[in-house]
Amino acid sequence: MSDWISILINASYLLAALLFILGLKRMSSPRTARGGVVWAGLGMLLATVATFFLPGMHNFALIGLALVLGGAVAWVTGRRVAMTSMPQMVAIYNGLGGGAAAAIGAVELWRFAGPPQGASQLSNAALVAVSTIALAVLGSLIGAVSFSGSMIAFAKLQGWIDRRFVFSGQRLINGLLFLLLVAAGVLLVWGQLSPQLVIAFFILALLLGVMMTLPIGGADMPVVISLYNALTGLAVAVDGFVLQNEAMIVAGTVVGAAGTLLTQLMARAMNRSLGNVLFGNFGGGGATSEQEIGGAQKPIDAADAAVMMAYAERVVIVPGYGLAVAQAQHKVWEFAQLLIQRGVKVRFAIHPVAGRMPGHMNVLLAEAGVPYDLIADMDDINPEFPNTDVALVIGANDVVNPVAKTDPSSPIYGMPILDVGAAKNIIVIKRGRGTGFAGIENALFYADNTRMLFGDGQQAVGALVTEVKMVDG
Amino acid sequence: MSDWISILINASYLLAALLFILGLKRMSSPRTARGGVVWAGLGMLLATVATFFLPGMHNFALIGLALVLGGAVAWVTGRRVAMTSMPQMVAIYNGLGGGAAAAIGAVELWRFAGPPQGASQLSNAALVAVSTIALAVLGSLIGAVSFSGSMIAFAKLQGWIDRRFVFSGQRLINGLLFLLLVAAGVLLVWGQLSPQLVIAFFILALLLGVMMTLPIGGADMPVVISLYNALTGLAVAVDGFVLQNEAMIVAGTVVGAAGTLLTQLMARAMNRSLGNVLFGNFGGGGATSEQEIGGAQKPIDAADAAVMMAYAERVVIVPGYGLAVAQAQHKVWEFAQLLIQRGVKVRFAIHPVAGRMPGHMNVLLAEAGVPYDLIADMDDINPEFPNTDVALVIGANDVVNPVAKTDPSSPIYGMPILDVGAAKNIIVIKRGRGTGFAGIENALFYADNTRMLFGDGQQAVGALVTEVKMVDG
Amino acid sequence: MSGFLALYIFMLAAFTGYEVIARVPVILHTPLMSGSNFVHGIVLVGAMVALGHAQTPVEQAIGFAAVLMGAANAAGAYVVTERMLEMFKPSRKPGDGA
Amino acid sequence: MSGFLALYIFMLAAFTGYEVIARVPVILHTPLMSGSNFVHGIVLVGAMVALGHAQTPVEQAIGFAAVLMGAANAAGAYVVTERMLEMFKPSRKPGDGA
Ligand SMILES: NC(=O)c1ccc[n+]([C@@H]2O[C@H](COP(=O)([O-])OP(=O)(O)OC[C@H]3O[C@@H](n4cnc5c(N)ncnc54)[C@H](OP(=O)(O)O)[C@@H]3O)[C@@H](O)[C@H]2O)c1
Ligand SMILES: NC(=O)c1ccc[n+]([C@@H]2O[C@H](COP(=O)([O-])OP(=O)(O)OC[C@H]3O[C@@H](n4cnc5c(N)ncnc54)[C@H](OP(=O)(O)O)[C@@H]3O)[C@@H](O)[C@H]2O)c1
Repeated sequence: MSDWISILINASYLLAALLFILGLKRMSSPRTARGGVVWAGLGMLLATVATFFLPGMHNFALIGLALVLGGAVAWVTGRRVAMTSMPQMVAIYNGLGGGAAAAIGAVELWRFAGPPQGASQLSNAALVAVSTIALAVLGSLIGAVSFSGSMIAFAKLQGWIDRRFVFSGQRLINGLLFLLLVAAGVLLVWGQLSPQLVIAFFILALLLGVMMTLPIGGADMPVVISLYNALTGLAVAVDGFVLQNEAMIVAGTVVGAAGTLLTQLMARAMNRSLGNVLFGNFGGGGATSEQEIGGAQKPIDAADAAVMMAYAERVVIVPGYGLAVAQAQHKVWEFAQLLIQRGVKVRFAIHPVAGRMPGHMNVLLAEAGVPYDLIADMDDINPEFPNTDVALVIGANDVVNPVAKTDPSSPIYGMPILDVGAAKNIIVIKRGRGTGFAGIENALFYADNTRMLFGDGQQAVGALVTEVKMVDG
Repeated sequence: MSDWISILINASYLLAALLFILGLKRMSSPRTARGGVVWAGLGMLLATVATFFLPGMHNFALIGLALVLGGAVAWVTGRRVAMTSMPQMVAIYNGLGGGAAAAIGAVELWRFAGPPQGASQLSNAALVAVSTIALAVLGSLIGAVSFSGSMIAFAKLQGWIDRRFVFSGQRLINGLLFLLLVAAGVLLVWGQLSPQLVIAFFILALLLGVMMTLPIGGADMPVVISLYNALTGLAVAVDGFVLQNEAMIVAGTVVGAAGTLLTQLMARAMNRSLGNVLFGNFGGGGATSEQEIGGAQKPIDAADAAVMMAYAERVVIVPGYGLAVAQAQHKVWEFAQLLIQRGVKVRFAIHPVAGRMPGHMNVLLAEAGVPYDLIADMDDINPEFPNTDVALVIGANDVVNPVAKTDPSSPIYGMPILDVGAAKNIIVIKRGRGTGFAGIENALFYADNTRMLFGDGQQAVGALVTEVKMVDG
Repeated sequence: MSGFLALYIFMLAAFTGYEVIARVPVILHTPLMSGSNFVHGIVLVGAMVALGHAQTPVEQAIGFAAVLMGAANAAGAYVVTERMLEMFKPSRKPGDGA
Repeated sequence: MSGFLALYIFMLAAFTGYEVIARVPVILHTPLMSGSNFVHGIVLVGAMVALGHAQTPVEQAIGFAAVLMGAANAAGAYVVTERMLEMFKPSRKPGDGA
């Protein structure tokens, strides 16, 4: 293996690390985000190709086969899956990354645990530094937990597991499991490196990931996935130290740190603490703290609603989870365009936790082609509601619930909300009297200036489109 | 030297690097800035103490003497110097750092160039890697340029050199100087490592720093100092590679990068490009593009001005370079407090380039004790001028000159300005009809709603204080 | 690599990762999560090394699984991220609606 | 230290330095310049090493100058930065003036 090949390989890894960092940087700003993933992708390509030229590599056929197989299946699945299933896809790919990290650790541990190779009389374990074994154990542990935890998260989001799985003494059992794992890890590092123990260690680690994730509600999954994402990054970095591969160390650590921050940001945007998500109770179950609300919901029909908006000066559209369920984003944009053509000033107001994942609404609206300068976030739009003629709420509930400001006993108390009530008129599209994620009543729907347009989101907006077209004949 | 001592030393360096980064991070936010320098200081202490315990160190008496001497003189000078001289102090300490970096390179080069030591028959140069010599040359070059350049910057700010030093063919000569330096550097790296050449190399490098800085106007010095600051950081990092000291590498590189960004930010805040600062013409000289302005300046006396403000609802104070010259910051704050006690809403409006260094006005007002929520920056205050009863301009000129918006031929055209003219009344304190840094007339002073309160800033504001106290008897 | 150098790299990479995304707006949370998910797909490189040096059949089997999963991580996360970000088209300045 | 490790550290430290101060407001430009001026006072450590290993009188003389200048850089920049930042007192919320 000549010297300049090794320089080229190392340079490729360095460049890949640089491209990853620049890619992430670009991905964190809307204007450059699309290019970001391409940069990172180039880095990945470079690093992968370079790896084939590393000295002392064997099993090229196997590598190529696994590469093509794994890559092709994931690529096709990723292309095909519906936009609304994105969170679970992130979960599954992240889990696979964790699995790969665990498997790398497993290969190393297995080798260390195996019979002496070559002429040496010493066991393999005696030939490697304690720190290397410790790192391999750590990488395996984190990777395996991330693997099984992500798989459970996937199953929950996919609807395969639809209840939280809680029983008394759960924390105690998880604690014991963790202690057992630590004990097994310590034994592995200090001398007892046998194949049996390695297997037991991995089983325990996989179990821990499952047990940790089962009690968490489906709606908290985005935060949990982000956490496992950070953990996988960490596992990759640790494996990088074992294999002395700087690109892995840098990329893994960067993801570990960025992922940790992102997890905190996500939890904060949902007004939850991370501890609350992992060990709390609220979430997914639906705490019902029903209250009596005076007045009645006043219905409106599509024709009246359409006329009201067609002649309004300013309309703000507030999309929520129901819009995503009804897949009404394209219809809504069609409707908004009709209004804009009539000279109405239309904006979309997005609450940070509208929908079921951070950025959920933005992604859907973007998919439908809504330009992002029509999209306003909460802080920008709230002062403008008093000047708004009609606020059109489509399948949103919790994020416009004034109880968050008024009732300290409410589960969403303290969460900032969209100030829809300040608009001159409010039209709410939903199917019936169903509550939202937090399972509580909403006084807004009973307000004097609110009219309910009952129906599935897609159909109701479709009706609005038809009616608006008829306004001028 | 036992193993754990070396671990302790390395851990100290690592911790120092961490503290430097955290310190810089804190220093870049107003609320945490004060703590930031303490963190960095602890890191420095730790690193310095640890260095005494490095293996193979000699000359402890000399080290201690130089440490105490250099440290004590700089400490006392830094404590005593007037707040207005801060920029030149930064220049001089930065220059000394560059000098230290150059001297480190010199020691190494001198050793490589010297006669064989010990039993070896080879010259010393033959024993070190080419890359090490190259790095030592690079570190010396950057350090020496930063040293002599900073010293010139110091002399300019201190007023010892008060003209720009420009002659025709200057760029050509500087270019030749640079080529000579590169040639000498290449010779040093490839084999011709003689003491004579080392000396010549340093003389050339010092000369380049001088020649580069002489033509730049005094008013651009903050940007230039920031640039030399980044260069010193780079030199330190390069020396760190030569000495294999990670703390130097990390701290130096961090400063190099942060300093480069800071230089750009500073230049941008002054509405200049870096190239313009280094090779441009405007700056310090005072381009005079006098224009005829209709009307006359209408004077006002202190008593009338005081009454006007005492009964105003909103007053915005706009400080400028003249305030710094007159050292009027304490008096101004005294005056503002009197108004506030009377129920007047007072704010200070700071233009990014008011004064002669970025943040100049903020530093002065902070020194006088003005709480920083009374201080508004340009973008925040500009929309409020129409609701302002009195705008009190103290020793500011260019930053309130409307010509920046109207006359494309003006040297400050395009610079965003404080919209003082929109206020109901404007009172301007200045000594006479002197122009500001850009040397141009200001139509604001001739406007119908502007009154001139002529006098030295300190005295004029003092008179205002007296008069306001008399308003209610 | 000496232990201390490793720690320096770890520390600096952590700062870099943290600071580089510190200003991400809420709307990019999910795409960025997916994007960083893609970046740790570099685990593929480690998996290739592990399989490339595997000797016994057991090692080969685990190594094969590692490459399979690593490749799926990288390829899948790339596609998904790209699809999400594709939707953040630069605005067409409708003007009349803003 | 291998050349590539050096490059990794250089790259990561550069990113860190750049990103860590990227959000500095204009009012802190000058104090931050002074603060980073202090941080490169770490050159003192290098100067001490150079003098500590100096053998000939010339080397000792240059080394002595290096430590002298390095110490002045560190001590002076610390004092100056501290004095500047001391003035950024947390607001006393005057309330009636804002
Ligand atoms: N964004 C995140 O990251 C995230 C993550 C986890 C949890 N959450 C939580 O999710 C909630 C989001 O609030 P949100 O206001 O967007 O939604 P929401 O409070 O869950 O309300 C959704 C509403 O949409 C209606 N709906 C459902 N299907 C519909 C359809 N096909 N057509 C029309 N309407 C339909 C439902 O009423 P009907 O049944 O009467 O139609 C329901 O009241 C918050 O509580 C937030 O904390 C958010
Ligand atoms: N901030 C930076 O980083 C920086 C750096 C370099 C250059 N600059 C440049 O400096 C200028 C700053 O603008 P500026 O409005 O603050 O200042 P300026 O335009 O320089 O005007 C200062 C005014 O203060 C008056 N003055 C001088 N001494 C005085 C005293 N003792 N008492 C009262 N008044 C006095 C002068 O008029 P009289 O002579 O009539 O009194 C003069 O018109 C800009 O052009 C900017 O580009 C800024």
